[in-house]
Amino acid sequence: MSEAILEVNEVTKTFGGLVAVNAVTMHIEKRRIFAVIGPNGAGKTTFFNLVTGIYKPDRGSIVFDGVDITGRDPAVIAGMGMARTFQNIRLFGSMSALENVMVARHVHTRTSYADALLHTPRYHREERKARDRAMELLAYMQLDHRAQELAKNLPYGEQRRLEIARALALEPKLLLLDEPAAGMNPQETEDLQRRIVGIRDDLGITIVLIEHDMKLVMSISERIAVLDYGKKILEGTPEEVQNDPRVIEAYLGPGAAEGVQ
Amino acid sequence: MKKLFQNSAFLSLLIAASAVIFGYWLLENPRSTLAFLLTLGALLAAFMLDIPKWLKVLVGGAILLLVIPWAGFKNSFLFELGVQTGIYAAMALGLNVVVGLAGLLDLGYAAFFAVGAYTWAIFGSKQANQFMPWHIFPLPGAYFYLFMLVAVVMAALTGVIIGSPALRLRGDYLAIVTLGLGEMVRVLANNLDHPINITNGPQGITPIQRPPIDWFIALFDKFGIHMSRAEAYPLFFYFLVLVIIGIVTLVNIRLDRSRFGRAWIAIREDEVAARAMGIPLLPTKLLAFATGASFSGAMGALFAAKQLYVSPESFTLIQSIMILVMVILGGMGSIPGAILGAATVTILNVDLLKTASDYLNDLRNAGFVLDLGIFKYNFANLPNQLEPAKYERMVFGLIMILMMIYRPEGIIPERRHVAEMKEKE
Amino acid sequence: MLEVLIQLLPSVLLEGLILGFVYAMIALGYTMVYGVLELINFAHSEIFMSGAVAGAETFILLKGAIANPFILLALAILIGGTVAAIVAILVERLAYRPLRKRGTTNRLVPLITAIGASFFLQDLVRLIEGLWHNAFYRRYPSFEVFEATYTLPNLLGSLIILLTLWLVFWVVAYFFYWIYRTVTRTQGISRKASRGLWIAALVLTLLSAVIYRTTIFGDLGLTIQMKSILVVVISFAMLYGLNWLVHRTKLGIAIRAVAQDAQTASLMGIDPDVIITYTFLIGGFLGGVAGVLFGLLYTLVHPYVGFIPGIKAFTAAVLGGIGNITGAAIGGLVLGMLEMLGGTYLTFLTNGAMGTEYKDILAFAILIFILLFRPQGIMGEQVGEKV
Amino acid sequence: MKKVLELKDVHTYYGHIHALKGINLEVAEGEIVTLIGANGAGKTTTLRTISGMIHPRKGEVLFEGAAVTHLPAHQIVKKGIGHVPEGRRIFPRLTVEENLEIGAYLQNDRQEVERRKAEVFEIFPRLAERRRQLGGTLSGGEQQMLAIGRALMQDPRILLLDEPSMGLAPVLVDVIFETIAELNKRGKTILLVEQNALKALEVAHRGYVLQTGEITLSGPAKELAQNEEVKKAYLGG
Amino acid sequence: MKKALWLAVVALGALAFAQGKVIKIATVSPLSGEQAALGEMIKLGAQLAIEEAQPEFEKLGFKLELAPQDDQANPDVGVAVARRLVTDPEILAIVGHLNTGVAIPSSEVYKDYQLPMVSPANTGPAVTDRCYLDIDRLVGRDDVQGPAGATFAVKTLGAKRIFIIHDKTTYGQGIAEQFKKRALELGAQVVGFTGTEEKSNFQALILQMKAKRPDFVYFGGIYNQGAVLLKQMRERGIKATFMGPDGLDSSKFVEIAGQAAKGVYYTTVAGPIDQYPKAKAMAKKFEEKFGKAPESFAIYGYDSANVIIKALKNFISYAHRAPTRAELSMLIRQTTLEGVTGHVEFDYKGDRKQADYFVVHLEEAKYPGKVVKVISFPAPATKCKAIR
Repeated sequence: MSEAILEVNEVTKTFGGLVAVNAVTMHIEKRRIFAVIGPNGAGKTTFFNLVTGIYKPDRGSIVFDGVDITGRDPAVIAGMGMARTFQNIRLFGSMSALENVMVARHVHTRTSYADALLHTPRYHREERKARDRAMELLAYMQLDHRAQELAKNLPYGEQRRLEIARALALEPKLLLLDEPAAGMNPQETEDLQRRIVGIRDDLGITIVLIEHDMKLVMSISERIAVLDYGKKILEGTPEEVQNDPRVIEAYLGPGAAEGVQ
Repeated sequence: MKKLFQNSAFLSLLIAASAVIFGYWLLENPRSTLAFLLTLGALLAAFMLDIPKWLKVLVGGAILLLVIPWAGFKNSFLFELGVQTGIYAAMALGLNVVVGLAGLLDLGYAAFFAVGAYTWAIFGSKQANQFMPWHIFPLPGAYFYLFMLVAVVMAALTGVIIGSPALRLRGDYLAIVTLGLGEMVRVLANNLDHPINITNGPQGITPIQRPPIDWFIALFDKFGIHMSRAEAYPLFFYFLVLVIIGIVTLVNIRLDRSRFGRAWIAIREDEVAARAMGIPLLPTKLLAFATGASFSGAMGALFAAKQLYVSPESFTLIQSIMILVMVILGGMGSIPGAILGAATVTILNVDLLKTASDYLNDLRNAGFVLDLGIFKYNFANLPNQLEPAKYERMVFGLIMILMMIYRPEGIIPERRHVAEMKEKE
Repeated sequence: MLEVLIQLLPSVLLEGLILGFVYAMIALGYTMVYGVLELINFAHSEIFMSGAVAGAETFILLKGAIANPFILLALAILIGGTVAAIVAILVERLAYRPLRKRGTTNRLVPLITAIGASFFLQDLVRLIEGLWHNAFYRRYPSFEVFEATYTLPNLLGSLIILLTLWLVFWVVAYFFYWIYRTVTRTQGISRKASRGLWIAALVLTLLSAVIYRTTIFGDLGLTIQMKSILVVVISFAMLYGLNWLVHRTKLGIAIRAVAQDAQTASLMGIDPDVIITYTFLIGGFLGGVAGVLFGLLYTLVHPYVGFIPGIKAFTAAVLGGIGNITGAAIGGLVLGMLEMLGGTYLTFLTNGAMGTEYKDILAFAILIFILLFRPQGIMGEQVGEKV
Repeated sequence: MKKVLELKDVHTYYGHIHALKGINLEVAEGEIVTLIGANGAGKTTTLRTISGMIHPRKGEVLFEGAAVTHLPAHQIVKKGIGHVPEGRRIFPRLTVEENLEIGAYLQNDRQEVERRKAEVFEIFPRLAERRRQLGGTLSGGEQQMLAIGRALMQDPRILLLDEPSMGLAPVLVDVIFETIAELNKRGKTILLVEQNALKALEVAHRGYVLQTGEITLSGPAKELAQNEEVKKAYLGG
Repeated sequence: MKKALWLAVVALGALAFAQGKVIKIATVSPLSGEQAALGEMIKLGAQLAIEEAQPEFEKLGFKLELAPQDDQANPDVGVAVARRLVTDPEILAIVGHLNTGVAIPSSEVYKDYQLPMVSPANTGPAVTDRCYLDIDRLVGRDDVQGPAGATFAVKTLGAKRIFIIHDKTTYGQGIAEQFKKRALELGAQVVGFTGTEEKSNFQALILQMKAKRPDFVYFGGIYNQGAVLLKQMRERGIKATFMGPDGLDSSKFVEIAGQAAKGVYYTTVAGPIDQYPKAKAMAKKFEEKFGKAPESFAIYGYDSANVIIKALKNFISYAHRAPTRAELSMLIRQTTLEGVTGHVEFDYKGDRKQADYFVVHLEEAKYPGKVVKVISFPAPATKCKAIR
């Protein structure tokens, strides 16, 4: 068993009496594709928001790459190498695709304020570096022909891809994908599937994804955690999960396990 | 016909011709508001339309550096218009960073203007002797340039001080808190005459030193143009403002195209996503706030030197709103928009509304009688209350409402904002 | 000096209370609109102003025709409130609704429109008043009945002083206890300790009552004018009426429903636009009435009269927890009293270095302080950020 | 049987997302029809399209034969479509009783309102016990009862229920489904959207299976419950 | 819409036709906003003078016109107006401003263009202490008015505990400080000195007064604030004598304060009409023309305009051309006039050589009050404060 990149220990978050995430523990190993599944309202997105620092956990701790990041600012956590996409795409709609990706180069660009004002050689160097890297990533996601287009004018599937390109620009060690296949047609989903595996293989990035498309989840993830009512009810390989009566029950309802089988 | 207007050569010719004709007309009739506006129109057209760059520079240079100064000798009010426009344009560009780029609604922007103005006013007059030893004040006028930098720093500092609490708040709360803090700065300026007299309170500070311009006069002497000091100062300030606008515009463009500009826009669009991309919220917002403030501070120092008199009454809410109107009118986030907005509002406020009032008065003086048979009206009875110059608030208010309803992206929209404003869920 | 402070206390609090009622009524307009639209209606200060000016016009026009000042006042309130309500509805229709229909996501857009509307209204009223009377100021006439002054019993003043002292001592004692707890790192507060604090404060109060007996039980000169009484009674009635309307009528429930979840409310067959219009109507009416009462109290009104009370009332609304109707009323009262305390005592406390001129700043300071440390206000509830 | 509700080739978009790709469905009087499918398949969007919270770009929604496609939500309610939205969406700072009364907003006859309230209290005695409590303080199951009760106060011709079992403990889920059956017995026509497919198919007469914005299967509930495709729709099998 | 446009064109055409050799005198005073009542009087006074002189100028071949401007009592607006005025070659002189705070920065502009300004109302010492050749004033100075008021208050009225309030403007604070200085010299006790921008609710100040128990209250500021303060003081039972400077010298003061105005004293540099025997005829004409009685600043506006008109007439009848601004400036400084406010003559700084100061008592709540004391005082010979 290799070293864990993300250790979530007994994390709990409540919203006004409602326990959204209940004492969840998860250890995610490096270079894995890890999926978090569960029915609607199970607390999956809240879990992501806790990990990325948008919510502060009520209890528990989160360790990222050996550093305790519990309660840290999201920007700091992102700077440490954790990138994410959002369930309902959150691109900077009025910026071009290229600029969207360049925004995420912020922490990797070493231009100072004075450099930017005086256009020092460093400014030009860093700016070129950022641009080149951004173009590379766009090309990687097959979006380079769209570089100058406004993000909001891109078709849906490309927006999803752009969001991933933007996340990759952070040079993350860990990439969190929140329902990346939502709203995609089967071809697009298949394409996405290949890309996700590619990102892991080419760039060596650990990937955690929330997804409802079971076909996608089952075919690419190496481990799957199942959340229900904010609790982790199970973790295992796709086969284990697929055949576990608790999962079928969580999805299809009590008693479903016998009915369908 | 339409095709003709898309033809670059034809357009170039048209603009060059109109610049020459209107420019000449202005030189012949320096007091004609219409000639002035048409000349500016030619300038604007040269900028906006698709013509070769060298022609743009030529037309712009000719109008700004030759025609207006020349006409200004015959009617120095043009300089006043130019300088005021310039001061406001620089401030609008500063506010543009805050409101347009970073999306932070600042209603207390005049506070930074005040900080800048007082920075030079206090040390460029005898005022500083009131609370400092040595009795070396006023400092010689040459220190003005140094103090413009000091004013930049002071205003930026004030921006950080005001911003650190205020910028933690959500958008609409930020607006009202900056309004309050802006008002606080004014009240402080008005009350810091006791227990220690720093600002001289409501009495204001006068006279204030101006930068020395003997070299400037000498320079023109060489070309055979002789000016008195009183004539030379408006021209000097006009050129100074042009230079500053140039610098400020350059700074604006450079920031816009740096990682800071991108970070500001990202924050404006989606704070959560921006943070998830590693952009720290408060420092980035503070940077925008301080940058905007520093522009205003520099112009404050210039204002003090130009006006010779500084009092708290110049830094009220209406000033802040006026600058906001300029940014909105031109187009939030748009650099040429901010300059155009500043020019439009300043000319409207300083000249057009007053010219309209004067016409009204002329009508009254002429005792013109309108006779439509049933309806008879003697213009001598025209009420004073109708003078448009009195209703600047109404004009600004109307501009704000109508722009937001019909063209929220402004006259010269910034590419990015069109997308955002026209969004429909 | 302490004696002076103590002696003035009942008068200061009473004046603060009267002012607070006016603030409370204006604050309701802000809070109701915010509750429903999440918009700071900057133009509300001008809605207040139009009510004040319309009230003045009513008084001036009808003074000759109607002798009874109370009927006159009732008419002024009715007309002032109605005019303000109409202005409020027009602002909503002409400035805010087009934006809502277009559905922009940019939060600055409606805010800028609101500021524009506010400026526009100021000069519109100025233009109308200028053409009509060639006047800037409108004066509320004085009537002997309204000006009549009543002396309140000294005992009431003494009681106010004692209660305030008790409260102040309790706050101080609690503060020290809180420091003690922080230092010793103990959690929670026991019932016993809590009772102990109250008793300690009471003992201190009684002690000071003995020391300053001549001041506390002396002549406090606590007076109130008929018009102040009227202001308190009318605003209280209005606030109570609003409370009834919002909690006991179908319209009130619908308003609250739209405020909580407009989309679901429309699933109940409620047209949100109609409810928003009603909200502006009610808030505008109250603002207008507040304007008339303001004019009655302070005599002069003019087109720019709304700005400062508007900002203060907004502060009051935030203080009470914006969106919360009871909170707005409480916030208004608290702010009124704080302002009077600050305005009166600052001079004494700083020995003249800072005085009444800082009282407006005080309101802003309170606003910023609350927004930073308790953005939900006194009565508000913490609302989680939607991500 | 009379058709109460009919959707003809309905296409709905969220911005660029083509959420419903030509939905055809119908509900007859007295029926319980269920709409099942995985998350993000478009179930909720279908209900929102019917009740006018979002308008379709193409296609028609017919209620009792008349088009209601482009009416605003509050007018569609007037026609007799009651919608219990996803996540219950009760008004948290209104009391239980106020929540119910707001449900009967369109009914001006005080006595009629009282009569309906009594009926709701009869169906959900728990609500009667908590009538003075704020909606936000209720438990999940009680909130669901309140949401249904609130819609019943409209006395709708058809009731749209969106995931009534979501986030409820198993015991409560049973209660809710019993209630649905009970309501149907009392003559209510119901369109039920559920993730809990088997439970839903148990009470329903007919069902539709929705997958990425399209109806892939339909038929009598009993048959659907036996269908392997249904399982596939959920678990990607 | 189109019709209106045509009408406008016709109207403007008519204007152009009517113009001959035009000389304009501009008035600059607040015509809108809070202090419009005082500003309006200045404008109407000057208007009357100009209309009276028009036939004479026509004989000389000139058309004399009034160009009324509004400075909104705001220094920024004032300066902007000034910059416009200096560039209109037809404008040869200014009558204005009302507020010292506006006059100081604006006159810097006039000075640069040698455009003569005659002030009918500015009492701040700094206006003339700069010794500009082009700036003259008809009224007295605050460093006389304030002390004169203090002397009257302490010596005649026996004020002992004085509470001083000012409005935080150049003018109000300036005169309040002059008053305070003299009052202290004369041995009175100043129990409070405070400024406020508040315009409606003075309760905080009034409660302070209650604590300090003054027997005399001095308010340095303008009537709109002073009257409300006074009314609220009386409502809260403060009976101390109330006094203020010429900012209270308006019928509006009495109108706003109502019965509370009874017993108030104010000092003024522009005496009531009945002080000037010559003003009777002018007052009658004024009332006929404008439908209201002239107030103090109207006759000063009238005289200010007349000084300019006299200088103009003298020059034109001698030189048969219109003077340049610089010539007119010099001439005005040397002109003497037996105006309705008495003998007008300027000293080296531009101050009136012998200015009158009046103490007025409102025995009834009626404007104008009764003059209880007239002090004729030469302008103090302060040293010129050169600007550069």
